[in-house]
Amino acid sequence: MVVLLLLLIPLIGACFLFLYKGDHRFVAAAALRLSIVSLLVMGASLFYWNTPEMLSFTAPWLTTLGSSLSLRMDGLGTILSLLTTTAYFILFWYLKGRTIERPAAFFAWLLLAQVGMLGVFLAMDSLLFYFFWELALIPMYFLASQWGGARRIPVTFKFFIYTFLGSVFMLIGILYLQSKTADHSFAIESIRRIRLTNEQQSWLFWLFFIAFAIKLPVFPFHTWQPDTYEESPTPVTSILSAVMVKMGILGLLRWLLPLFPIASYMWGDVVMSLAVAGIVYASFLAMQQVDLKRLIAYSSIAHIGLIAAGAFALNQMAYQGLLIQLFTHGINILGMWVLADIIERKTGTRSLDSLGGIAQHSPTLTIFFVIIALANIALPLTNAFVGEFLLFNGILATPSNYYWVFAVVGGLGIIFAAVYTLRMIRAIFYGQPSATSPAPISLATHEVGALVVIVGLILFFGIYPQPLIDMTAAFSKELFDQTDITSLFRKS
Amino acid sequence: MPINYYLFLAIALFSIGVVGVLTRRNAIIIFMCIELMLNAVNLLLVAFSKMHYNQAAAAAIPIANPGIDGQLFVFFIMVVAAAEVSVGLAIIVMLYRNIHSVDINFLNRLKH
Amino acid sequence: MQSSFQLAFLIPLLPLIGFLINGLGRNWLSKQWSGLIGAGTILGSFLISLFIFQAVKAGQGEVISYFDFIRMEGLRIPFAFQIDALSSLFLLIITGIGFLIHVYSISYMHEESSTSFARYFSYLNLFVFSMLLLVLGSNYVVLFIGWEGVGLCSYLLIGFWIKNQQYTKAANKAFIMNRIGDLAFLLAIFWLIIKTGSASFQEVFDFIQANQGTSKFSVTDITIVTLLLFIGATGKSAQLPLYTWLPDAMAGPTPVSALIHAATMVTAGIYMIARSNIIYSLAPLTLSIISWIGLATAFLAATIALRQYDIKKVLAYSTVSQLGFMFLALGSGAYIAAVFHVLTHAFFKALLFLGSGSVIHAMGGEQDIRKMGGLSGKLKITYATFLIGCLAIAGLPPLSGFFSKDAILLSAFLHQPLQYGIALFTAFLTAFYMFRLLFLTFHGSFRGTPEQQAHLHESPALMTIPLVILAILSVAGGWIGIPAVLLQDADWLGNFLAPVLGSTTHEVSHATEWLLMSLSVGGVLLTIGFAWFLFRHYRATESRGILRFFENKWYVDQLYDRVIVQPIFYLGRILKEWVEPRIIDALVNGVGKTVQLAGRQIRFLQSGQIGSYVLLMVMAMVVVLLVQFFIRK
Amino acid sequence: MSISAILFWVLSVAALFSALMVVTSRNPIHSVIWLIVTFFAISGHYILLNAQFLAVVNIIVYAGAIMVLFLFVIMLMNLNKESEPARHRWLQLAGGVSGGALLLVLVAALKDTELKSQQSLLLEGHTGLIKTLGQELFSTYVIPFELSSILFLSAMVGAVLIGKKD
Repeated sequence: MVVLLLLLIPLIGACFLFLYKGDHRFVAAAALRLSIVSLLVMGASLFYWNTPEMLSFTAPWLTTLGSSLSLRMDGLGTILSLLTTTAYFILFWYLKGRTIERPAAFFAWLLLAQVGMLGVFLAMDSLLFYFFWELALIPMYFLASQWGGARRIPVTFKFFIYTFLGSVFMLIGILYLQSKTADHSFAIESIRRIRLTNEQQSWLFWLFFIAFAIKLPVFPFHTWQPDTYEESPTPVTSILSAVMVKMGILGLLRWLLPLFPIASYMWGDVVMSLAVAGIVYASFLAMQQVDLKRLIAYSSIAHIGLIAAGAFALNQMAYQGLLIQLFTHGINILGMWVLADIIERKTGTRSLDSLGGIAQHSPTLTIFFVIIALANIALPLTNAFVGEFLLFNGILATPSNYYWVFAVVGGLGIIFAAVYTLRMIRAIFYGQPSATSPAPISLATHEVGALVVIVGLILFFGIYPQPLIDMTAAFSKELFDQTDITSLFRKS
Repeated sequence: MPINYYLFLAIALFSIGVVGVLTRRNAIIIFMCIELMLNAVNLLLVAFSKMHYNQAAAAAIPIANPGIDGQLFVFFIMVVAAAEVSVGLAIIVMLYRNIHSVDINFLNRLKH
Repeated sequence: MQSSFQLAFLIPLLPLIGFLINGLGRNWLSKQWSGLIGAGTILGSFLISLFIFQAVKAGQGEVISYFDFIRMEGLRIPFAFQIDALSSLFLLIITGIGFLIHVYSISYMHEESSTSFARYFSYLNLFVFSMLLLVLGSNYVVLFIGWEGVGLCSYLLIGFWIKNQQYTKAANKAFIMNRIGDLAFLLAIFWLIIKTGSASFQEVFDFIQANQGTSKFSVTDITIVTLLLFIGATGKSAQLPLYTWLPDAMAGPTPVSALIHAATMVTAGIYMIARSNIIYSLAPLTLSIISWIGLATAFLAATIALRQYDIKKVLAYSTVSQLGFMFLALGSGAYIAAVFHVLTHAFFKALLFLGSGSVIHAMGGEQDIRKMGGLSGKLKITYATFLIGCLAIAGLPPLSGFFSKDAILLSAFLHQPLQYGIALFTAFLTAFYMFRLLFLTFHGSFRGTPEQQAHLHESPALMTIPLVILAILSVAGGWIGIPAVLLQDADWLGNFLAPVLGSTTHEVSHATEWLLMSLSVGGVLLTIGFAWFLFRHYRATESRGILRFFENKWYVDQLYDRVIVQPIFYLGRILKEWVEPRIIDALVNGVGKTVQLAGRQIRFLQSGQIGSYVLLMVMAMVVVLLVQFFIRK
Repeated sequence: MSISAILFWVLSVAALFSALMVVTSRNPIHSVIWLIVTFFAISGHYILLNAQFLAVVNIIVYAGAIMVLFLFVIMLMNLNKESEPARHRWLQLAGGVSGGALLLVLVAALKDTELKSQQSLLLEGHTGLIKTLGQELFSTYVIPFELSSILFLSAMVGAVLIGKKD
């Protein structure tokens, strides 16, 4: 039941805001309250309402097609829902008191996107999954194309077509799987019972993988991303990169790996190569960027490359690290976007060339930035460290002949991440104050609050990551059992 | 005569009509070719009607008026053809009044 | 658990609290309070360390676990401290010398605004905290946490004067170079975890000792792990090929240099390898690589130091060189000698850096020794202590450097006589450049501006007292490890560290030992005399030939720039300017363009001409009929 | 060869030839005339097939009414000259080839049908008589018949409406 509640709160909020015609200031406050309610419900589901009955919901939906409204919160769903509600809360708090054109529609679209993303995270029916997958895309299209930058129209068009194309492949795969099930059902349990040959697995794997690879994005399917991140309004970008890319990872973890484990092993080398190549490639590009948002976008591609490589490492350590990283990456990148937004708004530029010397007069902002940037490069005692530690550990234990290549090349990303992150800090904050930022940058209370929450999460989970591990331990075990190559080959 | 001969004759007439439709640009002649195609079909229907009659007669099956449906179909086709021609010619006349030509190459309004 | 061990958590916690107070209260705290908090917390840690040291001396070490950092199926990494002889000794070095540097800093940094004064002390405390975490950790992960923390703090402190982009560049360089080593270190940890299922020192060592050479942990595994760990150590401890950050790290305030070079940071690599001595003892190949790299670094850095004119640069290269000596000792299997040298080096290098800080302070920020000279008259205490430091580093008895360096040379001699020869020569070079520095700075005539001359003064007590204490330690610090040949049963340090590092018994006759000692002492004395002859009166000379090569630091920075930095930069440019927009994105857009183009072509079929529609229809009919009647049959 | 066979061949050749002339004549008037000839030949076939009523109706409706309508239209619009520009050569060729291909395919498809033995040409039977047809038309097919009258009515109205000058 509580899962339905999680979906209904933002949905009702979105509907209400679409119809709302009143005071602008009320809108942001209402959205903030709504996000707090969501977060509270999420928290309650963690601590009080955590019986299996509360955490799942099934209702007839398209019964003639064999699809039902089946939602369930497992370990993966928990951590991603937690990320979604937390990220929305932080973002809405940060946006409080901000003047946005047509705020009601803006927040309504954001909330609708939240519905879509939560739906994707919780759906246990493949058609429902697809439905939410597309539902999440539509608000993003409108947000980017109506509130975006100068080149927003071609960029969002590309974004939409690209991701949509990917998901069409996935739909073909879903329909094929449904036709193969014994009871002609879209439910994940029925799909799991299908015995697929290796060849079937192989091409179904690619149908699904393309969709997820574009969403993630994995090199070389990434070109929509920097443009979209750059042109979207930064709050939208932050949701895109903090929460939305997790849809692709969820796709890998819930649909791709457990359904096609043999194919995942067979194509694992190819995908891992793409992923680690993407890490290095994106890092190289990040080192060259002058635009702050583009830089963060490429760094995000590099991080996602690591996560994707971890998904195909096919061992429990990597899964565990990946699941933690889902949350921590979301929080950290959200922090980066919020800071980028602050810098852009207060100095009027995003160019590293024209920024400089902010640390001289705005130490508070600098401290926040440095902490979050260091979390982004996974320094120990920040939250990302444990995730990346386990991820790399898992990658080195990949059941592949090239495990050490993947680990070393992927590891170069650690070095390059330091290079571009420190370059960014140096260009923005150090040196003499530049013309764009002659005066101290003052932060409003709610902005500081949002940043404090982020930094608090970074430090808390950096020092004591065990709650995140416990939350996802069962899921990673289950996933590993489903994809354990040695036992799979022993069986067949 | 074997029914095949009628079949081939009808096909030949029909194909000539098709070729006419494809090669001519005068709307009226195209229209006439369509009439020709209709008549080819009519001829075939009548031939099959006769065939069915003969079959029934040879097998001494006691049906009233075997093969009569085919002839009635031809009748109805003629009715419809007549109606079609009246409307079609009216359209051609109207077109001619508007564009002073019956050349179908000028009738590319479907593009827009 | 011994009662004093229960306080162990306070040792790193106090500096952390100091960091938080100074960091968060930087806008409200006065300079006195910041300094007091900064130095006081370290003093507290030092006192507790003393207690713990006493307890360790009395009994055995202990592992204290606080909570589980990572706990999952098949892997448990506790947040635990290991207290034994090695870590308690390092605790003393870090907190003791750290405290002196803190005290010194209060005076040295007094010109900063109170905000950045507090910021400075918070960083300093964080630095000490990280280093304490590093030596206290009972497993590689906690060690790594401290390891990275040290890197971060060095980054923050090297770039402390953030206005100067040259300094921040040096900070970036330090952090990135360290990261290269960190990657190797991480890979080693992963390898250990995968193979042994644990990261705790004790479990890992037990496992390896039990399974070495079997398929569970083959000889290759040992070599790979030890090599990777060593690469990690080269980053942190500034060895070839990752040493170039350390001389640049002089950009930071001078006490920070003292902290980095003496008490913290660079000794981390030595500590880590000494800690892992059980694995290293099983890897002779790695050991010989370590000894050669250490020796090469020692020699290279010493030659560079010959022709440097920045007072801090000379000291920096001498640090690199001394670290090379320590690695030589490690590579020769003389772990105790290495740790001994860490200890004595901490004393005299801290002394030398703080002394140079005192000189720079007196000179109003001037660091070029060509513009100094004759300072011995005005800066008496500084001169005296600096002289002691130079004598100690040159290795003259009975100063501390003599004993530790002698232990290293002896082990090198036993291990590989060729290495001994080079090491001895390098030791002479050390004496030479150090006394060149001393003579150029304190002797001869003053070569600076008149204003500087007027400004010359001895530093305040807060700065000189640490100098005096360190000078005493530099003299006496070596007496805890006097070899048996000089004094029977005086090798207290060796006995103390033996449970952790294993005892070293030399199979060498006393006569040989006497010979080696007199060789090095005699050589050093001659070298000092030579330096006195050359540099008593400074004449500016153009470097030529090999000296020019040394002055330009063997062109290593330029080489790295050409071979690594520039290619990466240009590759990035190519990727950004060409590959991304013209290949990958062009492919993507190309697919879109193709569809558009195809649409445009197909649109011609939709001509609106009835004729063509009919034609197509007939064709389609033909095709359908063909399929229907001929193909499907 | 029986007389009916001779008639069949003569009428067939006439029908095909005149149909070809319909398509190939440059002058629309000639086309109309040749179409009338075709219809007459087809009517002859109807008689051979014992469909006397249809033969008569064919002549009255097609050759009489419809073709006269065509003639009127052509004359009214003064299209009786060879004004039509030839179509593009390739299009013409494509049209001819397509039509020919259709012919070929259909013939090839149907040449092996089992209907070969059926004889259709017999001068007997009363199916095509007006009486039989009338009875059937007004009993079984009465509703389609009435519907066709509505069709006619609407066609008339339509033709008038379209043809009206606006």
